[in-house]
Amino acid sequence: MSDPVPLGDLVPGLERERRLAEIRREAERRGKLDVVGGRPPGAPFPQATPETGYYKIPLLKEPPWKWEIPLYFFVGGAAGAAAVVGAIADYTGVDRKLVKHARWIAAAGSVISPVLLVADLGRPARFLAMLRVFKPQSPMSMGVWTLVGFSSGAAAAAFAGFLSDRYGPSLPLRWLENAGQAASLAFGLPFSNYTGVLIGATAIPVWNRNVGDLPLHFAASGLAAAVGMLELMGHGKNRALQALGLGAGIFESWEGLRIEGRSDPHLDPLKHGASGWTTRTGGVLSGPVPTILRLLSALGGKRRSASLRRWAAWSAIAGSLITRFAWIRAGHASARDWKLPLEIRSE
Amino acid sequence: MLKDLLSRWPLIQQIQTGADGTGPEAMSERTRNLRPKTDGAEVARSICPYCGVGCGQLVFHKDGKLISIEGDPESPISRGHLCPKGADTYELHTHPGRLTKVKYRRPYSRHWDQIELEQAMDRVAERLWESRERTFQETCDGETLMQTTAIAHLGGATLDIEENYLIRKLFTVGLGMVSISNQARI
Amino acid sequence: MSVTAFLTDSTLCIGCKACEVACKEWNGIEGDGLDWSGFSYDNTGAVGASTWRHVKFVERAPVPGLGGNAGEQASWTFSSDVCKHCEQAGCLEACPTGSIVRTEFGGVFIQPDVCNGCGYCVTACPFGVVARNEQDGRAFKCTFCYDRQKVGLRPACAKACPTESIQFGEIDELREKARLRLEELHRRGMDDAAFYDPTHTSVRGTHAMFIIRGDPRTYNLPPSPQVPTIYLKKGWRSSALAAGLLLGGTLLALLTDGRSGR
Amino acid sequence: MPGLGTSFGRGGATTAQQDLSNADAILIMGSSMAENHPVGFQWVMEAREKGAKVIHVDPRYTRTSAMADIWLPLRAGTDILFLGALVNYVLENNREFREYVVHYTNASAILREDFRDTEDLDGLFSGWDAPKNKYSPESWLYQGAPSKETGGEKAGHSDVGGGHGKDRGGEAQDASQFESDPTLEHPRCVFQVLKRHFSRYTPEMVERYCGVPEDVFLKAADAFSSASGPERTAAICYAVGWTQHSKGVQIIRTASILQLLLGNIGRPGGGILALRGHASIQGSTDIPTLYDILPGYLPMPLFESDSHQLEDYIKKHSTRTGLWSKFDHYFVSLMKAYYGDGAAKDNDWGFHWLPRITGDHSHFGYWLDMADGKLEGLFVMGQNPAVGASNGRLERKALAKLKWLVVRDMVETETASFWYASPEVERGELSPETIGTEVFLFPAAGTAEKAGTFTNTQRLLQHREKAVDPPGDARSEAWFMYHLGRRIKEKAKNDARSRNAGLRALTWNYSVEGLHTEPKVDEILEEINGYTLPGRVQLTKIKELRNDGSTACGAWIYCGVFPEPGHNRANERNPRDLLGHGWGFSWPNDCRIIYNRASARPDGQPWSERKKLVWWDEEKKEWTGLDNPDYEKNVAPDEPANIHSGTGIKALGGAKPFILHPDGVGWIYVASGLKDGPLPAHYEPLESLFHNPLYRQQTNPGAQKKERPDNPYAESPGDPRFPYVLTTYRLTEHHTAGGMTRTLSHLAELQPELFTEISPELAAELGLTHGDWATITTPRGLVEARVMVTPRMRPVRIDGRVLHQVGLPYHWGYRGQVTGDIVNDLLAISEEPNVRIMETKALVCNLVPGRRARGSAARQQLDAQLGRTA
Repeated sequence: MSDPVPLGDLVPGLERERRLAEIRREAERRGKLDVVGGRPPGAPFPQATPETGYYKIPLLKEPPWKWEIPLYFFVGGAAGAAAVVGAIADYTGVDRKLVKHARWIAAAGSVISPVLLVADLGRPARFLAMLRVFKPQSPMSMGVWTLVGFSSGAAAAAFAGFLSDRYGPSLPLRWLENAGQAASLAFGLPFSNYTGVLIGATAIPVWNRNVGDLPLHFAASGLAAAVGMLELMGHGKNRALQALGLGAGIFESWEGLRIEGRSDPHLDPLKHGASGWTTRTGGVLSGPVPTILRLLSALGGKRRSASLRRWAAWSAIAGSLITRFAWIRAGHASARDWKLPLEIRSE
Repeated sequence: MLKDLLSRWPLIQQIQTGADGTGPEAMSERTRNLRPKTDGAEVARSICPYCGVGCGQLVFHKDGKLISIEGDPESPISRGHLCPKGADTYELHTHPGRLTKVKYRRPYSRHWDQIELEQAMDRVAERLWESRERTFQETCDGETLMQTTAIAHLGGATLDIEENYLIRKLFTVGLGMVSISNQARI
Repeated sequence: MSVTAFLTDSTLCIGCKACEVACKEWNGIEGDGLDWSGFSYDNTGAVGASTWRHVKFVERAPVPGLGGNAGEQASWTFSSDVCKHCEQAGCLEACPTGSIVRTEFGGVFIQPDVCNGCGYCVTACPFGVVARNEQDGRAFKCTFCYDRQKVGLRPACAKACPTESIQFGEIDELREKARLRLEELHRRGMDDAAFYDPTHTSVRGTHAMFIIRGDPRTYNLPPSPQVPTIYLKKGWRSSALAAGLLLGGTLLALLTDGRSGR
Repeated sequence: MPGLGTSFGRGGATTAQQDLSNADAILIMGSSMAENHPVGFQWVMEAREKGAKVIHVDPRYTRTSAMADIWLPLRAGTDILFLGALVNYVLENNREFREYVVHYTNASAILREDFRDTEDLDGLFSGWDAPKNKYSPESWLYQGAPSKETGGEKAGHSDVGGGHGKDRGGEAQDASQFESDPTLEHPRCVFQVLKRHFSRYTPEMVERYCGVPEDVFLKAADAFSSASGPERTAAICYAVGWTQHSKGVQIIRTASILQLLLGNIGRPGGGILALRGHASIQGSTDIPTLYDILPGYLPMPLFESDSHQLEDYIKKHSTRTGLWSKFDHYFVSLMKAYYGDGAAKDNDWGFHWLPRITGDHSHFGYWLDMADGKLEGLFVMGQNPAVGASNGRLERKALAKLKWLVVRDMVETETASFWYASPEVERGELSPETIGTEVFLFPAAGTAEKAGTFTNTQRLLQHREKAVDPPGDARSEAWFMYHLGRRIKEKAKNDARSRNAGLRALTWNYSVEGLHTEPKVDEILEEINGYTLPGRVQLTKIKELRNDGSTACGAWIYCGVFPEPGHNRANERNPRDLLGHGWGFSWPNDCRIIYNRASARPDGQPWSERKKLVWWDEEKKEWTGLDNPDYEKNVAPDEPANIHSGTGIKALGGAKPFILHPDGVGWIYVASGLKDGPLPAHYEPLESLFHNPLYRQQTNPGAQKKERPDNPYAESPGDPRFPYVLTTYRLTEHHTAGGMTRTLSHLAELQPELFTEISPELAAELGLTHGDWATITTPRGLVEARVMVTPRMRPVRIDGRVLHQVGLPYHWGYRGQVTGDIVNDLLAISEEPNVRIMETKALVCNLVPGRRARGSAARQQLDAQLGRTA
């Protein structure tokens, strides 16, 4: 028997043994190696644990929607609110022109909305598939039927109004106009805010955490946009619109404060990162900016007042639009979160 | 006709039955008539071509086309199960990268040519015969040798025993090729 | 027609991925990318539009003398994930076209000829299962091999599974089987063995149940998944309030001050 | 498989996969069964669920370890030390199954006085002929057995020849008159020699040199060895993790010794299961495409020693007792199958037409000749040596020296495209303009597109039906061979030269069918099964073979698979029981567990009710039971053996289960038939970091390194340039060289890239980052791989030193949907002495962060690696 020959330099001492044990403990504990040795530290390796979930791969899938859907949210919100304003204006007999313009916004919305949905789906036939069933438990199904009702009503009212203007009133036209207007009011009310339920009743945490606020928020946002549009269409001096715009702006400001004030980690996408900044931009443009501008306009002179209201209108419209995109972006960020859907506490 | 159309409209059925649109009332014609793709296919009983476990496979085919390959539940070894490789046998046979023509590369050429199968067979027979003519040794120092070591063969462990039998019979016993080997050296 | 389910037992799973391939072969799904993830031996990441079965690999540092079947420590566990086919399914409730239906076997099935690609089901799934195909936009997920079940065949994944880690059968029988299995595993010293079947939440149980070792979050299984329809009530209440406020506010504004703008 | 062949008599798995479910303990070593034989592994799982202990020994923690009860990390290449320690543990603790050992093994045989063990000669057995570099093994024989010196009619050994002939159970040995001691007390009896031989293989040594902690070893040793005795059995599964070593055969031998001592062969839940990596590996050794054997393990005649008379050849290879006493029947019948009417008694049945082998014509043997420009043509069928073979650079460069190359495969493999796509072309070592090789690439049929038969890992012949025609010009190998043969026969027809006499006589009249004129494979299998002449009645069992030319049989061991026309037993599909009787045909004689006479006590009754398999039916006077008896059906257990003077199979009497051995017992000690010793001894791998802790002899003395400039080695032991141990392996998601998996989307996506598995410790030491690249180098080559840092790899502590082991799966190449560097470029061409297999499971390497160089710079990097300047 021969004695094993040691291999000189290659044989480590106890110290190296200890270091290896240290490295292993570190690796097991953190899934990462920061031990400082003669060489640069490295070699973190991903782990699946109750603290990291499954390699930090997000549990949820991101919403698959592109730009069409948030734009649709915006258009639908504005159109629905406009229809309401138009109908009430008609019933209260306030201002024929306001009624007409509001109807036009509603009618434009009733055309653009399905076009956006078809663009999102890819083919017109795919839109028709939505009419196969009626599902109260699906906000999207409810929304589609609302859209159908709203679009028919708003389009009929606008069309009948257009014909009476052109060829003179007649009973059937009158009847069509009234029915259309009634429908656009009835459907316009939910249509302006159902998209809040739509995204609220999903598995995306940032959305479902706000399901109680979202319809109100979206309704206010839609109203603000509708008011802004009407103001820009020549109703810049209408004080009712000013009041409605002010109301929406105040609500939006309050909504913004509410979000900022809560420390729920589920709301992080609304506060941090790109989606957070988008949300804040939309919030500022929807809430404080138009509110302050409107208040200032009430104080200032005539010309200055008109200009301030125009700015307020633009701000509200832009805020409303950005807000919808912000919520969708926040939904993406929330779905990418590997922690909260798994009920892992943020550090 | 209209009635027929309407009766197929799930919404009408919903109204008639009070269903919520998540059950049979919402099923399409295709769904109602759904059948597995192997329905009506012929079955050949086969064995997995990958490892040595020897799992049974059922090869479903219709009109000369493969439909699906899955495990044979009657196999006492595999009991219908397959591993990922065995489960992918259908793709093995049908993937677009499969060769279907003879590729031929002339000496010093930079590219493949395509030649006809019969022509390729003739040429291979020719090369084999010529090389054997050149290198065959009947005897060495007066002793029987009957071999050529200059032509070799490699492969066999994924071939059938009948094919291996022919390889050994023609190459070694007929032509005297002794350099014959495959993966199964142990 | 019996109500069926999967019981996927990770203490029997050898991580071979036969289920993934058998599923793709049967359903004619293309491969979905050739990226090396570095997440143990898992290179497909999660179930999605083109991966309906997916095997997860959970590594821990092994100790000499203890194999993975030792009760003391789970060291490398594998678990084949799939659509949960919830008893109360978010996607099914959300689908506006009636494309998603519940079959006579209790599974949740997306009818590809009906699906219009609205994508709402994607956001409605609390397990992140449903996904939209990038090419044609339609949503896809495990079909529970509805076509096979219709003629009495087992789903392709369960059939292929070499070690019968994926079991398929009548749901109540499987629940009972799982209970006995869990007792057996605990008896063997696997105190961390657990049964995942969220009956206690609004999902009300699933048709794809799992036996795992350790915390479900390790396997990306949410401890208490909720079907999003639970938010409807609150949402519609808010919607009604919003409508009321809109109506009332508009009425008030126009009645009091509508004319003065002119 | 001479390891199993010499120990038990047949070179095949002794049991069926399903039978693993009967085991009480299963040792999986040299295999990651769950990864590479997942469907077979269900039977291990079934046993485990029934309470069997599953023990996995592997340098890496694999998917198999994850299913095992006990995992033992091992330094790659120390398997014999580990198994030897298990043998020692059994002997030290009297755990052997004494009655089995006394009656069914050669433990009692007494060795010659001049035998010297490795303990005496520091790592060599007596008879080492240093100048010739091989053993002269006369002294290994039993005391009293005839030998050259004693003027025995037949010497115990031939000097040359390959190893696969030994699959048939050792060389023909005259078993007459050897001495034995049934008390096992004689100091020179095998049992006592074995005790001394393994006495230094202790748990302490295992801890110190295998890296397995002593308590862990003892836990496994107790679990395994307690599954022994009348009521319990244990099985062993292995694969190429044992065979691909410079001492692979002896590793399997050690396992065989262990199983014989524990009485686990021929019994339900026992046995040794060799897990084969290809669909018909077993089939391609039974019906060999190997240079040194003919079908049924009949040895190829050797130049000079077998050049003369058929009589001498037959005498040399047959035995007086046991199944090999009928060697002439098997051989003459084979000649009749080959040459038909051309084979007659007066031309020695065509014996003189058969080629003689003159040396090492194995893959590596002829490939090195190819590299030296000595070959003209090569056929490659369904294999991909450009990726799958050791030292790929040498392999591929050798292809460029051929005049012509024929490749048959379902896809364009790396082997077919070496001339324009290989790394050598990238590195500028080769270019198409300078390669004169004419390449034919034929499209091959898939398994669903042709009928045929595979022999699986458990010796089971299973027939496949044809489903559809192959696409385009794709054809089966049967078609190719048949039509090539037709053309060749045509050329020979009018060529009267004596060299073509055999070719002219060769029977080649198979009928054809179908669109593509495919030969009828059933006719080929009928010929393999055998028939009478001239009546052509199918044979039904081996006993019907004759030596007078009245039977033809293509492979005697397969006789019975096609007992009558239209009745292909390989295509039977009605399994009746766990062992699968009624499904396929298991050679020999449809026995599912071979040597199953050992499942009964010497008196013919089962050892226990729980472990019964085959027993003697006193009323019917025949062997009966749950399997077909692997024994003479009507020889009663009390029939006395007459080994010393009897002849034929009857001479073994009624209680000698290993009927291929002339003495009818299992061989703990292999007196003849192995080139590297009668007992296994631990040697270090050819490339190792350590000195052999047991003997001065460092490596297996018989192993051939084939060292040459294009096949260089690291200095051994302890080359400072290569401080880590490298081990290569397969993944579940791919198949060998990848031609059948990297081309498929569903599999390529599951393991898309080559990676190397290393421990967190090694990563920290080298500054390697998970997911980054590393370059692994050996003296032969360098490959780059993604780094997978995993706690499943752990350093072992060897002799006070921390040893890192590096894992590399080897499936990637330069074609297919996913590509990567070729790991086999790192390996050396080396040859184990018995079967000439290469060492792939234990070598040394270095690892550096970062990717390898590209283009001609890669060549410089490679040359620098080889210690040369570019």
